[in-house]
Amino acid sequence: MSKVFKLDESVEKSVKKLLTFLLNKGRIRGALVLQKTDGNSAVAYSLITDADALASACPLCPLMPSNAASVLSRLTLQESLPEPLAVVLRPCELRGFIELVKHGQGSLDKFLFISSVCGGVYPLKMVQVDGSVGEKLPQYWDAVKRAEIAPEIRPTCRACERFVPLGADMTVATMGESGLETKCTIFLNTDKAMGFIEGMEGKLAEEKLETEAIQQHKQKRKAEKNKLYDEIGLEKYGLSGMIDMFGKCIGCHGCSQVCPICYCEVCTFESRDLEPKPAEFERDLNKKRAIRVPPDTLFYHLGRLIHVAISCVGCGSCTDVCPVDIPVSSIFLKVRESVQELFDYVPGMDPEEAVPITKFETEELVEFED
Amino acid sequence: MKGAVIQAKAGIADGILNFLKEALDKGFFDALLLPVRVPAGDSFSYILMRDTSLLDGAFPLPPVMPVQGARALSSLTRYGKGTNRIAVLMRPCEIRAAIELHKLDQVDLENIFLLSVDCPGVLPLGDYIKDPRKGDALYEKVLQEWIIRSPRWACDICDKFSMPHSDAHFGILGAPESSLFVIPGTTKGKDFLESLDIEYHTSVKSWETKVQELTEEISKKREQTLQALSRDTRGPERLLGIFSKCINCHNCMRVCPICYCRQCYFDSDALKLTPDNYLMRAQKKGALRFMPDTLLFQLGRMSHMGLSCVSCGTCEDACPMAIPVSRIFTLVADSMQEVFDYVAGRNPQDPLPQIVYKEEELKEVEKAYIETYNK
Amino acid sequence: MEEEFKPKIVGFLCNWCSYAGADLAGVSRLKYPSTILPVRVMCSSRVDPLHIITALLKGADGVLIAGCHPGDCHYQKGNYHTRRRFALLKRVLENLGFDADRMRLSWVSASEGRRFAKVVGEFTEKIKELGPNPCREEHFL
Amino acid sequence: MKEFEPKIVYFLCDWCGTGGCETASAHHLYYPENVLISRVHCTGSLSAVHILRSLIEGADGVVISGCHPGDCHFETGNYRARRRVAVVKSILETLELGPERVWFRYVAHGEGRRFVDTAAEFNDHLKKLGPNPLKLRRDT
Amino acid sequence: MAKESTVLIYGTNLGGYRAAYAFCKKGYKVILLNRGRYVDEMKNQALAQLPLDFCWICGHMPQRLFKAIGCVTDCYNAELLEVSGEAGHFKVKYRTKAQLVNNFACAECDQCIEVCPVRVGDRKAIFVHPEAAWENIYLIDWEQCTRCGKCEEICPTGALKLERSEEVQEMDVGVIILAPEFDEPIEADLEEFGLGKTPHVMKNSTIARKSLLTNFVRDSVTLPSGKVPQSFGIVITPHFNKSGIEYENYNLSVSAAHRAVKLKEILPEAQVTIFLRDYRGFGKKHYLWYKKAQDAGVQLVKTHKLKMTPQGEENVAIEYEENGRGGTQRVELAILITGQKSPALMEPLSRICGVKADDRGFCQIRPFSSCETDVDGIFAVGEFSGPKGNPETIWEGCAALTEALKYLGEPNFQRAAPPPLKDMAGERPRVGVFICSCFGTFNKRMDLEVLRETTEGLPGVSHTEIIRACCTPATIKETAERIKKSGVNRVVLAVCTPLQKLLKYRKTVMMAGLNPLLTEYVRLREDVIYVHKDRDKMLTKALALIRVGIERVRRGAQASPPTDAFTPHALVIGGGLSGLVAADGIASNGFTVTLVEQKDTLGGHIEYLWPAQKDYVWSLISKVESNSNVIVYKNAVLKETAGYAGNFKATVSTPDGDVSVDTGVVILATGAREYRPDGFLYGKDPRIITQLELKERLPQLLKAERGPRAVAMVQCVGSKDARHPYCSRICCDQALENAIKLRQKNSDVTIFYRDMTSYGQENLYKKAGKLGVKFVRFEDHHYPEVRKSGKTLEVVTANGNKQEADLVVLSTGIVPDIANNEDLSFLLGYPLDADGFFDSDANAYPYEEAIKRLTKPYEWATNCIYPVGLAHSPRGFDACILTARDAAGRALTILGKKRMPPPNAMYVADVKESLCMGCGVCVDVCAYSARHIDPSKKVAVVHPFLCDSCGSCVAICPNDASYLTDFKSNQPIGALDVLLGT
Repeated sequence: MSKVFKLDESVEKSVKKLLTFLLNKGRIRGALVLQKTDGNSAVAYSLITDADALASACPLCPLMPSNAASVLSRLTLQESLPEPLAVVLRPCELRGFIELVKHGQGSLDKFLFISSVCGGVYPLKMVQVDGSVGEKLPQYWDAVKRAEIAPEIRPTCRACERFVPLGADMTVATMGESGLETKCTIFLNTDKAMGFIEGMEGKLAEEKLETEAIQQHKQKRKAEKNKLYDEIGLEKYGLSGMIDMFGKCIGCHGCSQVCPICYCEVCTFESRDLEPKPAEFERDLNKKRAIRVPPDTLFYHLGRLIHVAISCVGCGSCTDVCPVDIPVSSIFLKVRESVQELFDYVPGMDPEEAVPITKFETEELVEFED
Repeated sequence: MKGAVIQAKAGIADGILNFLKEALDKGFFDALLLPVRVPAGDSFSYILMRDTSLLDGAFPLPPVMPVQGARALSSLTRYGKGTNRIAVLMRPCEIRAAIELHKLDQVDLENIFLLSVDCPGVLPLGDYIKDPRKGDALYEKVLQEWIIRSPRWACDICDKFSMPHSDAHFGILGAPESSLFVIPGTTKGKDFLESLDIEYHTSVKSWETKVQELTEEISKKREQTLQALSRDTRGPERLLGIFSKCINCHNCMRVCPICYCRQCYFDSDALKLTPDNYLMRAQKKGALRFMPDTLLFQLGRMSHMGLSCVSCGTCEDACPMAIPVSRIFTLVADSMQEVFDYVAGRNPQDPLPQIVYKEEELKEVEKAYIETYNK
Repeated sequence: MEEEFKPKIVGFLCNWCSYAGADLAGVSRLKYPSTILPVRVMCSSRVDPLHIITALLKGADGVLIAGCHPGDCHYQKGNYHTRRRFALLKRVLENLGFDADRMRLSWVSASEGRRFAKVVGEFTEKIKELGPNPCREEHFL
Repeated sequence: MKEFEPKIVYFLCDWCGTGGCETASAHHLYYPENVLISRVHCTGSLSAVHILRSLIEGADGVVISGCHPGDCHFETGNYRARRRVAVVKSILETLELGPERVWFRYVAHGEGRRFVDTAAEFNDHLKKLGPNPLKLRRDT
Repeated sequence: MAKESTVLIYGTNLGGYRAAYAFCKKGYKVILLNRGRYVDEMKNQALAQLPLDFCWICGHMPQRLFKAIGCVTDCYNAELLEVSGEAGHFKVKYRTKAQLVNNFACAECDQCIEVCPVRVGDRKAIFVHPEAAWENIYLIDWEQCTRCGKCEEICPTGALKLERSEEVQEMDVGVIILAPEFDEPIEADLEEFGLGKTPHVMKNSTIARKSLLTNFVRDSVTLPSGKVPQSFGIVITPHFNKSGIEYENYNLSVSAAHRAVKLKEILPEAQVTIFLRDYRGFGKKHYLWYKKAQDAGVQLVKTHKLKMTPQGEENVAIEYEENGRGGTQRVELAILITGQKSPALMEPLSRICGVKADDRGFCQIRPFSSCETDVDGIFAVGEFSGPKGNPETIWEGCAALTEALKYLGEPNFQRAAPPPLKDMAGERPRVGVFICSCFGTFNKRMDLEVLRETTEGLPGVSHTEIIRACCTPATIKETAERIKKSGVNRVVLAVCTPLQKLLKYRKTVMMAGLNPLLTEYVRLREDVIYVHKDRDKMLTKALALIRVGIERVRRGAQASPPTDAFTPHALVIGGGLSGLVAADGIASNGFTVTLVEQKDTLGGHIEYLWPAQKDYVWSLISKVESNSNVIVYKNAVLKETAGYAGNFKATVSTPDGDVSVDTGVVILATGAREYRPDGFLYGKDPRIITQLELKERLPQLLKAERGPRAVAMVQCVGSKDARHPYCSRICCDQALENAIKLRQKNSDVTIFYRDMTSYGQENLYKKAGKLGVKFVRFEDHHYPEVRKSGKTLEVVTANGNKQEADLVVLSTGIVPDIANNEDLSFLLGYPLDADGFFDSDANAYPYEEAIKRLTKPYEWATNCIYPVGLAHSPRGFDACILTARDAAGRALTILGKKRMPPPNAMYVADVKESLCMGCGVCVDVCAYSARHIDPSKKVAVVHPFLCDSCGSCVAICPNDASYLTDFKSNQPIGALDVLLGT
């Protein structure tokens, strides 16, 4: 059983109320939450310092315009926060940030992490048509209430089994919560969280986070995942399959730009060293008689996979931004699961845990030696 | 203007490819660079080929522009010319971008033979990817009846769809039945035709007339469209209504042929600041959007590449949020280039406006001094 | 008549053990197939998985990474890192349906000339079974 | 109601621009306090991005002053600055983001009066224009 | 006995300053005797002479420079009393009187003005000099001053002394350079033009001075009545000065044209007329201003006679006459472009040191020397030796070095090594903010303590403090100690005028062991205290500015000044007069020279010269050829070049194969060609010849019983025409000399001319006139026609005037050797001007000879390639020598240096290789040729010692690859954010 804080308003309103309280009390310098943008139906993360501006915030909106991990890294890359900041983010985003912190790309200091049991998000492309997300919201929350998988959410989310946050200070319960229009349960996972809400109107109680509904939902997700694996059927792919998959890649590298794990200043696949020089082009041309220009499409994707597979949190941003609809994140999902299993590693679980590729055991992986 | 007439019995593509095949066989070039359908059949990719075995899958005018040709050419020649003489078949906007990149030393044209072709435009990439077969069928129609312009915005109002500053141009418009014009544009182009024993003294008046007619028609349309567009985008309200959807993936910049930087200024250290900076800025307005600097990225990118923008529309194709990037950039680029009487890609001899200046110019930029102001 | 397939194998050999092992094999006049193109690296941990992918995509039929035996690394721990990276790479490629058998990690010490010959021999046979690397003919990489 | 006080960034080159400002000071010529000075080595080193940044991050207007044509301490920097300002103004004009909020005026070392006049004149000009709508937006 | 090494410079004309700088750089101590009361008092007059109204020399060149170098002793109110001894061993006696307010010690705190009890009009008895607008010069009105001593009492720095010590000093010096400033005509000299009699006549220099603070605007020409004149007459007075005491400095025509154009700019409707005899804008590109004035609608009246009569309170009548035709114009304002007088100082100086005056009253220079007087070891530079233009004056400054080194001993000055700087790499920024109170005066106008307290809480700040000051030796030391004690590793100094005092501030932080790149100077006084009134708003603004400083230093990174080796060798291309002089100047002062000549003989166009000149060139040739420091390649050309300024690698193709030459500087002395006439029946009749042909034939002609009966000369053949729009400078003098000689043989000589531009040879013009040489003017492009009428030749003007002639002499001009120049231009990457000559600093902007560029502290502006003589522009024999000696002098100041720091110390541009795309836009915009693309890596490379850190390359670079060490991309952005943050 864990400590919970109960509020008598809808989930979204409660979270906003909490943030307003924290801001007004001066416990936080600001709140980083999703906010509606003016003039269209998109949302964006916003660093809100003025409680009035929270009016247009939509903390739990099922969209992920940018991965909060990247946002937080940008914020604390050079220095840690001078004063506390509350962040409302999704489990995968939090895990992503913890991975980034492990790589020295940010600092966890003074953050108050508020996460929620995640029902998944809609594809970003849905925002292209104004208003369509708004229309879908009732059915989304309805599905969450019933611990169902909401229709039309991204395949990555459908197949995500880690929808219960790890490492958040507060967790907003949603999945299977039948009354989420009228009340809200917030799990207080840390002492820090307790300190922050002190004095706020609401009810303290104890409850269990991993409810039956959540367990069942996990099963559903697992089934979805297996379905997805069957759909993409990677293991049968091989070289020609990969070329079929990535052949249409236009080299925009948007997947790497939005990936929370790809933190490099300049991607190695865009670096001077890996740019082929005229002599190399000619050597390859002489050998093969025909080459793709610019070359190294497959190399980029395989290489990036090697670089991020261990830390990939399966947020799905890469698929969202791909202009030619390559299911990048589904491919990554399959591969990273296998890799993370190999090293028995869950990215973003524990900030203290080293990334497997930086350490080793003397007795391990003998099956890879010949 | 004069040119040659070549056979294209089995269609335009076939005519061009046969012609190129012959040139390659005769050894005028060592290799060809042109779009080829990828194995999965759902897109096209530039392929540099030494022999003609892959030529069957080649498309002189593919229905989409997944990679801007100038980018491909830049990848190939950024570090200088190779020993191979390469013929490159590209659309006019790709050629214009290549010329801009040449001015920026990102393309070496010395061993490159630029071939252009009348372009009816392409289909929006996203639409095509969703259903390539439908796209192919649609484009087949576009190619046959030139009057139907592409549904893609940038192409729909492109009035520079014909001969750019290329070495030789394939004229489709106004060409006799089952044939094409080949029009040399430079001495290199003339040498080429001569080496193939092709007489190029036929008048291409019919092509010129057609091109001119169509150019005028489209120019008019372009003007109207841009005016309408301008009404819809002007002012902070409207503009931010459009740009605030941006998620900072920078796809637009990555696919832009002119944005040649390895790392964009807007991804660089310049804008990576300390938390106190972000908090201060948030405090000022009550909130600060994150990722920040979206508008700065857009406007700043305009200021960096607008003078060379060829309005090819690739940026818009790549935008996952369907922001009309290309439209806004075209709008701005047109007026920027007008300030310096410059047309991106018009001529390799025109210097880039940002690296030259005149002592006497732009008087209007200076604010005249009201001498007795304080009195 | 079809020519017999002669595999091309890139061998990343660590300077201290495996390269010396290969030397010893040579000095001892041990016969092993001339399929291997040795690349000397100071330590097997210098081999970036990207190097291996590069070799494979550029058409190498096989890639051999050879270093000191676990515990014997000249740089103390380098080969343990190599093993993890190799495992990572292999797992990734396996998942994508690639012939992960085209790469091999072996420990060969400086005194194991015979082992080196054997590793190369075995690996060559394995590659022969797999046939030529299809990447060699692939234009769309 | 408090009168609107525009926030102005005045970019001065390190030579004539700064000199003009110093001359003004030597003669105790006054100008509005809301004109904030930002020095750059040469107007030619002022990037378009800096002008845009100022307008987005809170300035109601930007003035740029450097050496007169032909007088650039660095030979030709001011000609390049003029082209760059033309570029920025063209962007702002096309998108109607307030091209009139950017002024470019030469000020020489001895021209303290001219510097002060420019500051005051621009201040009044901006008061008439009102606050820069860009700086009020949270979603930039 | 060892020769003395110290150099005495008397006077502060531009040549004197230039010489001082050159000797300093070469390592010699210099005593500078300033006749003025303050630093630039006498130099200030140049303002009046320049057509430019406002900016020059970037304000404080001499002041800043000399203080920085530290090897100049400045003396004020100085007078040279006695000179004895000989070259290399002079003994000089001079009197100096301390300044009332020592400019260098003064903190400019204004307290003296505040306490002064004497009010004089709108100022006090002690006041800031209004005309030296660019600096705070405190002067005391000695007449009104009561000597109450309050100011001296309150002066915190001891800079103010009412009791001034007057000293007579004796010194041993090696050489003496006379550089007194020119004498301006006074009101009495200009009486005939009505100056002083009516407000409708004004001197151009007065307008220039009135234009200070605003530049040239309507106000500058407004009449006392408040009316803005609508008609202007601009008169170049030396042309019409009957008393003949004014001489024309060749800037004057350009000044007039410039003023006219400016008038048209501010008053487009006004009627503007220039009255002049001849247009003499014959500096490089000056001709452009003639056209510009015409295009602007300015009327140009060329006349030989002019009379000005004030018409009551209304206007001035200008009557003019030319060849019997004339008219009258009434103008509301007549602007006088004045020249200069022969120096009054000539007489005392000739008494003191034995220098002689020439027949005009200027100091005489010995033949073929550029500035050496008749007395060994005494040199005269600038307007002291004749009326001249700014480039000449400045060239003479450097030429003096070339000529004087032989009299001097070993260099006797070495710059002190900078204090060691602490290594702060890797430390977290700890910023200290030090706020100057200017000896407590700032407190009165602003609450410094509040400012300090607010600053204390800012991010990154670890120490704040109010300091007394940081601009006097004592306070500099004190502040440095405080910085050290505070333990900070970044410093923001909130002080005053960084532009003037920057070096003091840098010294302060360096004394504290800090790298100047980790410090920032905020101008609390200039940006806040002196210019605002509202105390609250002042605090806000001060805080914003300090925050900018903090933000910038937080992101600063230390760097040490890069240095570069310098090849001590000179390559001279061209073995004509200029090339020989340059090679001789460098080689005889101890450096090796390679001289490359295209032909098989040295000497260039020796055949065109007068006998004495020929002898001089012959002697030069033998001197150069016998000098072991010089390697001469004949029949040789430059084939290839690589490297960059200071370290060129040239390949010279010689008859014996290619030779490679490593050189620090390149001197382009490739000369030019005589124009071969096209038309005028030239070549169709033996009686039609050029001036040079006449010159060759002259001895023969003069020997004959009687000369040709009638000779017609046509000027400007191949000059100032459509194809060659420039003036060739030599043809008028040649024509006049030949005409006089022929006239003395009783020939009738008629000269058809457009403008007689006998610059510096007024006497010839006058003499020819007196002897009865006829002058017939033609206008613009209406050249007279040469016809054959039976056996006789006729010269017919456009309006039908006929002149019979036995001999027609065409005064042909000079044309560049375009093909050769283009080749060299390509090889060296050195630009040509529009006329095909080599471009140079001396013509950077047409309306004036770019004085500030020439006096720029750094030699690098020319990229270590110096075009001289005719390769640079058409000029006469002596002027060719002068440019060559100037180039040699400039080269000598740098050739001796083994390691050169960049001009701006550690403030240089650099490139992040990993990001650079090698697009080359930065190379294109660099005005200093300080960049190139490394072709092997395809990245831009900076030569730090050519870089003047302007930042043009940074702004043009679309990504973040190019940066300045003190202006990294995130510094300005962060700074802007905090500037606007509050």
